[in-house]
Formats: sequence, C-alpha cells, structure tokens
Amino acid sequence: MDPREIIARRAARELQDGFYVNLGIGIPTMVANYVPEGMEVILQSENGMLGVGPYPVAGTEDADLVNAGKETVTEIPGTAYFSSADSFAMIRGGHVNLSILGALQVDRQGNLANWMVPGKMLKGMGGAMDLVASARRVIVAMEHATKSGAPKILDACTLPLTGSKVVDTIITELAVMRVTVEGLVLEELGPDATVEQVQRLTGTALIVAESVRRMF
Amino acid sequence: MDPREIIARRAARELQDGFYVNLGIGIPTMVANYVPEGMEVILQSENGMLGVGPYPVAGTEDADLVNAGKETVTEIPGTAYFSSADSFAMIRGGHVNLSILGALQVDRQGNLANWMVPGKMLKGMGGAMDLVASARRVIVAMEHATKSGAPKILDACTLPLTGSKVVDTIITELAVMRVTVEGLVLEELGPDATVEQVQRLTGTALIVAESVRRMF
Amino acid sequence: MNKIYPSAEAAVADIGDGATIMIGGFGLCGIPEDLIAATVARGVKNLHTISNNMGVDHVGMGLMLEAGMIASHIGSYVGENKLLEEMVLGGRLDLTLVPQGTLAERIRAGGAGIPAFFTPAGAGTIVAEGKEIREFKGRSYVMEEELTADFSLVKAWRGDRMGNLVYRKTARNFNPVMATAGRCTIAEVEEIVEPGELDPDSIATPGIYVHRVVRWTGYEKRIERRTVRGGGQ
Amino acid sequence: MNKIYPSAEAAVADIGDGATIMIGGFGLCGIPEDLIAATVARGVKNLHTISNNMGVDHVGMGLMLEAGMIASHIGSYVGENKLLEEMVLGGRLDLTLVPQGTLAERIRAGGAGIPAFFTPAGAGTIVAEGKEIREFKGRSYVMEEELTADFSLVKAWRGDRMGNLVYRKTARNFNPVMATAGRCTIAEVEEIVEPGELDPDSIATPGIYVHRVVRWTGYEKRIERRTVRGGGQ
Repeated sequence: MDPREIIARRAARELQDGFYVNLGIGIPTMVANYVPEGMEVILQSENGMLGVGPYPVAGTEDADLVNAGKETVTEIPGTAYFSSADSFAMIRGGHVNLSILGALQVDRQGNLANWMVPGKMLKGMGGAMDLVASARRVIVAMEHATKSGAPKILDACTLPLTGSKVVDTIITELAVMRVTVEGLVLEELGPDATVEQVQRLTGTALIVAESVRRMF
Repeated sequence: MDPREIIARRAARELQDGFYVNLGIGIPTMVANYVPEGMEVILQSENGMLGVGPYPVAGTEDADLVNAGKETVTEIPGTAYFSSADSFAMIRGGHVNLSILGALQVDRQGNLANWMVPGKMLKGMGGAMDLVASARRVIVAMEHATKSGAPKILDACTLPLTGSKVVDTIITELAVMRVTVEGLVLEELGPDATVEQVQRLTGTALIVAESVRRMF
Repeated sequence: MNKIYPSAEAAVADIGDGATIMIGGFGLCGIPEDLIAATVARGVKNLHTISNNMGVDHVGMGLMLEAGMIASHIGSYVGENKLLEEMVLGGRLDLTLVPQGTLAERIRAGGAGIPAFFTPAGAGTIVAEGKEIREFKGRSYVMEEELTADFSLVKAWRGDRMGNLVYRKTARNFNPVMATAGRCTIAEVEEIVEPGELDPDSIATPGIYVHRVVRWTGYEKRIERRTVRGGGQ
Repeated sequence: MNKIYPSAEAAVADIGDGATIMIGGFGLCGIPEDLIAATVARGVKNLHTISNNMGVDHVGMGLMLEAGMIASHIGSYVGENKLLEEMVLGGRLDLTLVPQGTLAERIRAGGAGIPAFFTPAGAGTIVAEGKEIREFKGRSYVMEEELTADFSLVKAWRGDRMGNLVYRKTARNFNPVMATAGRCTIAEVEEIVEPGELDPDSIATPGIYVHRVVRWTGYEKRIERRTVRGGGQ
C-alpha cells in the first residue's frame, strides 16, 4: 500500500457515525475516500460549507462550489452554506468533532507546526490555527519522516507553531501515537513497521504501549 | 393638535430620504405616520427586521410578524429578516442612521433614563441601551413634563441611566432642544409655547438660540 | 443521521434539576411552546433560564414561572409580569437584566468560542458596575462574557433529520443564536422535510448545531398585541 | 432608494490614494472581478487591502499587486504568489498574516461595533506576540481588535436597488462579513432583481450595509483547482 493510503485509511477509522469533520489539504482530504460503508460523516469546509460531497463529474464543475483547498466539489442532500465568519464561529465554538490535518512537525507535548518555514516561501496559516485551537479532537495525519528520513516528530518543534498543545493523536504510515502528559505513546504499528524502526525515525523517546497492535 | 401628534409630526421632520431608522415604543412609533410624501425611510425593528410596513389589514395578522413592541406589522418589498444577534450587530455597528425613543428623564449632558424606576415594577431595558449607545443620532421624543407638571428635562438624571451622553436632540410638544457641551439649546417652540413656559417646565437652564423658530 | 425525536416529552427527558436552559423567542413570537410544556410536565426544579422575555400569565415561560421551577433568569425584558416581580422581591428568583444586544451577543459568543468581547451598550450605567471598562479610540466599552447552556430549546419553521433549520419572519429572533450555544439543542419545528429540500443557501441554522428535532403539535400561535390598520385604509 | 450604479468604474470613482479596501472572495471563488479591474484602471496608489487571499498571477488581486498599488495587506493565505513574496522581502509591501477565523471575526467585529474580542486561535504562537493574553476558565486567549475599511468590494449573486444581497454556494465566504465593515460597501452582482423578489427570510446581506450595487459584465468565473471524479465513478 502507498504510505499516503495507509495513513488515510487508518485515520478514517477514527471517524464515528454522525461526526462533523474538517479535513485539511493533502492526505487528510483522502480520508474521505475511506469512510466505512454505512457510516454518515459530515464534512465541514472552512470557506463556508457543511456537507461537502465528492468531486464533480467532469463537465459539471461549478466555480462557485469549492472546498478550502479551492478544489471543485459537490453538495449532498442537507448541505448548508454560510459566511466565513459563521464558519469559524462553528469551528471556534467547538462544534466540529474532529479536525484531521497535516504537519511539518509535531512534538511530544502536542505542539504543532505546519504553516511556516523561515526563509522559505511565504504562505500563511489559513484556517489551521483556528482549527487546531478549537476542534474537539485534532489528529495529525502525515508521513512519519521527511523524504530524506529526518524526523518530523520531535521533543520540541523548531518551526513556528500553529498551535500549542493541540494535537491528540498522530497517525503516520508507520505508527499511531497518542499525546499524553508523559509523552507520545506508541499504540499501533503500520503494516510492516517495527518498534525499532519507528523509534529510529522519531526525534523523541516513544513510550511503547503494553499491547502494541497492528493498524490493520 | 394632540401633544403626542405634535411630537411625532415634528420628529418626522428629522427624517431624510434613504434613512434607516429605529423607532421606540409609543410616540416614536407614531413618527412613521408622518413620513413626508415621496420620502423613503426604512424602519429597523430590533427583534430582527429591516423594512417594517404598516399594521396589517384586520384578518391578515401574522403571529410570526411583529415589531419590537410585539405589535403585528407587515412587510414591504425589500424587507429582510435576521436573528437578534445580527440585528444588534447592525445597531451596535452604527448602521442605523437615527434612533427615536421615549424617556423618563433626559439631562443637559444628554444622559438618558428610560428603563427603570426604583421601587416600581421591574421591566428591563430591552434593546434601549444598545440603541442609544450606537445609533448615529439619538432623538428623544416625549411629552415635555410629567402629567403632574414635574420636569423630565433636568440638570442631571436622578433615575438609573440607559445611556451616558447619548442624546443629540430632544423633541417635545413645547420645544426642540439640542444637546451641546454648554447645555441644552432651545431651538424651536411648539405651536403655542413660549420661552418662559418651556423654561418653567424644564429642570435645567436652557440656552435660548438667537433665532428661536416655531416648529411648524 | 436521524435527529428526529418522537415527541417533545422524549426530547426533553434528560433535562434535570439545576440545568441551565436557553429558550428562544421574542415575547410570544417564535417560542417553543411544546418543549416548554414538556419541560413543565417533567416537574424539574432550580432551572437557570436564559431568554429575552419571560412569557405572560399562563403562556410560554409564564408556565415555568408559575410551576416554580425557575431559580434564576437572565433576560432583557420581563415586562408586565407580576408573579416574576413578587418572586424577585421575595428572594425566590434571581433575576439578571442584560441589554438585549448584549444578551444576543453573549449567546453568539458562547456558541462561537469567544469567551469575552467589548460593547458600548451600558457603559456609564449600572449595567457596567463591577465589569471591566476599557477605552478604544476614546470611547468607553464594557467587557461582557459568553453565555452557554446545557439545553437550548428553539422554535423553527422547517427542519430536516440532519438538524438543518429555517425560520419564518420575525419568529427567527433569538432562536438561531441560542441554537449555537446549547450543549444539547432541541428544535421544535412546524414541518419536517427531507434533507435537500431546504435551499442550502438559505439554511439559517446548519445541522451541526442541532441535536434533536421534534415536530410541533400544531397549536395556535399567540399574538401579544393585535394591531391592525384603521378601517378606511 | 436606488443604489444601482451604471458601471464598476462609476462605483469606484471616489476610491483615492491611501484608501483601506476590503475585497471579498476565497481564492478566486466569489471575487468582485469587475470592481477590482475598475480599481486597477483608476491607477490609485498606496492602498491598504484586507482580503483572505491575494489572487494569482494576472487574476483577481494579482492585478492590483502587479499594478504596484498595494502598500499593505492583511490576509490569512497568500499561497504561491511569487511577486508578493519579492515585494514583502524587498520592503515594498507590508504583509500581516492573520488566522483565517480571526480575520473573519475581526471584520465581523468591525461591522458589529465590537472593538475587541478574545479568541483561542494563535495562543502560544508568534501570532500572539505583542497582544494581550488572558485566561478564561484556565485556557489562554488572545485579544484581537476589529477591522474596518473605507471601501468594501463584494461579489454577490443577486441584489436589488435597496442593496439586499444573496450569495451562491461557497462564493459567499468573506463577502457578507466584509459588506458589514465598509464605510462604503460596493456590491457587484450577477443579476439585479426588483425589491421583494428576494425571499425576505433568505437575504444574507440586508440593504442597510450596501451603498452601491453594480451589475457584473458577465465574465467567466475562474476555477483554481479543477478536480473531478475518476472516470468509472
């Protein structure tokens, strides 16, 4: 399995029937493809939409209907549109059950950095700071290490933070880790991963749960 | 002319074409009857309506369509409904050109008391505090003195205030007075009123404008 | 996802003693009469209510007041409510009067995750006493804090099983704001429609805010002040 | 009451050098293209812009950027905008990045007469530096102040001569919020209808907020990322 698919597939298991979920750009968006059969999950998009449907059939794209990644999407029966202020009132008010987003770095305290690399192209934080500060639960879904094998899961983030102590769970192609006051607890291993491999690619000491399971 | 009619008729002259106006309960509500021919004035009602129309024809009353005085009203072409939060965002944001309301007391500094008489029936301030704090212009439209002839226009209000330094103009059946830093300036006299009479029924020294005019 | 409950009684069955409850409506316009009646029937005590008004004799929240189930109330106008006054003066009910716009904004803030904000309403009056006052651009503002509730009882016109709601005319008032601020929001609707029937551009309360939907019993809506045009007009 | 202007050029004719301008839209969705083009054509300088994004090359606010008319910008995401980066690094444009929800709420506050409020977004990050931090119920919040503008340029779907507006799908985004915060709000609409044609329960922007209405020229709306379903689905 493609690492991104492993991550998205595993993250989808965190969904529950009736959940309202905000998915970030990239791997998190892919989570929508793995919603278990028969489960109803409503996607919130911070540009002002509740009830995001799949991508449109070619030829039916609507320039007025995009998600927060500016991708063309569709509506579902029961979709509602609202303003950006109302959308972030919804987010800030803690009404979104779960926010899944990517990261450049996460650390053992649940600090998250995903918006800025000093000296690199200016982008901006978009809605990420609002989302991580207020969703009831925040899951980081990302590849475990950088392309060159450098750890992204650290003792302490070195990049400017998106949120302080905001992450609940980290899901990578190699592991599922829970943020606790003692540090990161390794709870599950990816299809072919070993504890040693995960620890080697992680920049902070992991607490290995008594019963580490396989993801799938 | 009935004193209340004099007041409402004179207050209506403060309206301008295209104004958005909030009218309080009682005499202020009567102002709507005297909007000059050809002038378009849009009435805001703080329970969530812009574009309040006249009372309904008997038999067409709608329980879902009331003004802030809980009276049945009608809509006009272009009416918009919104929530109480949106209504007061509109008021607080200074988008209402003019607020006309009644008073128990007003003083020379433009302080207004119209919501509470200690020891009397509890009522509550409703939206009055928000309106007087934020409308671009606040006019008090009221009978000049109490039924027993006691002044309501004073050096300093003795009742709990609705707003501090909020009133711009006072219109009674006897006079039009403008609030200035020097005190209340008597600018116009009611149909049969004299300067002496107005001063006698007023609890603060009035500054008589150089050219006191008749209201009508 | 089906948020529809079979009855008002079932929808309010877990409202317990001491709960904080927001109740929508302006005067008697847009009040959730069935939900109020079902709450009264439950006979719970020591409720903390938040509502712009307090009903009138034997109608709306007047029924809750008469049942002696309200320990404290936050509102902006309690009008000609003799029993309320007696209870307040007798120390049996703790009443807090709040400017109407401040009330609406405190509730919005509660739903929107904003713990406090500044407003000019009430600056220089007894409403500001004991509160932080701050100047911005030379003008005084009062700091006001958010309001939330265990339950919000709201009245809408149409709703679907996902909790999407639309309101009718001025019966909207406090209902959509309170819908956002209840940990459990229960909506009484006149008509239940299928998801997709409500225009997505016109949904006033997106379903995320609503936990339970109940169809009203079709009672006659009350008019507080019936005003009509003069005969000749 | 007739707020309709004959053209975008006429509607923006009094935007002067140094003006603060809010511009609606999310990415290229729901941007007032004609009003932007007319503003660019005026050739004014030193504008202070507030907008969630900054367009892309040769489209939307990208045109204003390329015309060298922007002195400062407040937004949440400027994406892959090479020219903007050069200008910022070269000290020719003052950029302030704000969390998107904070941006939306600061604009709402500006329209709603709320000078400041507290939000959890950005607490413990560089966004909070230099700002007041306060704890409510054991959690840290940042105090953020309102934003207003001399002009708000917004894009709506339908509007009437009284300034009432409705929006279409996600083209709504920042437009209704910014409409409330401009001292002069100019709306570009696809269709002008008669007062009363818009459903009074569904008007997203009541006319009180809108000072000028212009009919668009009927340009083709841009799609930033055209994504479609796989062939077999």
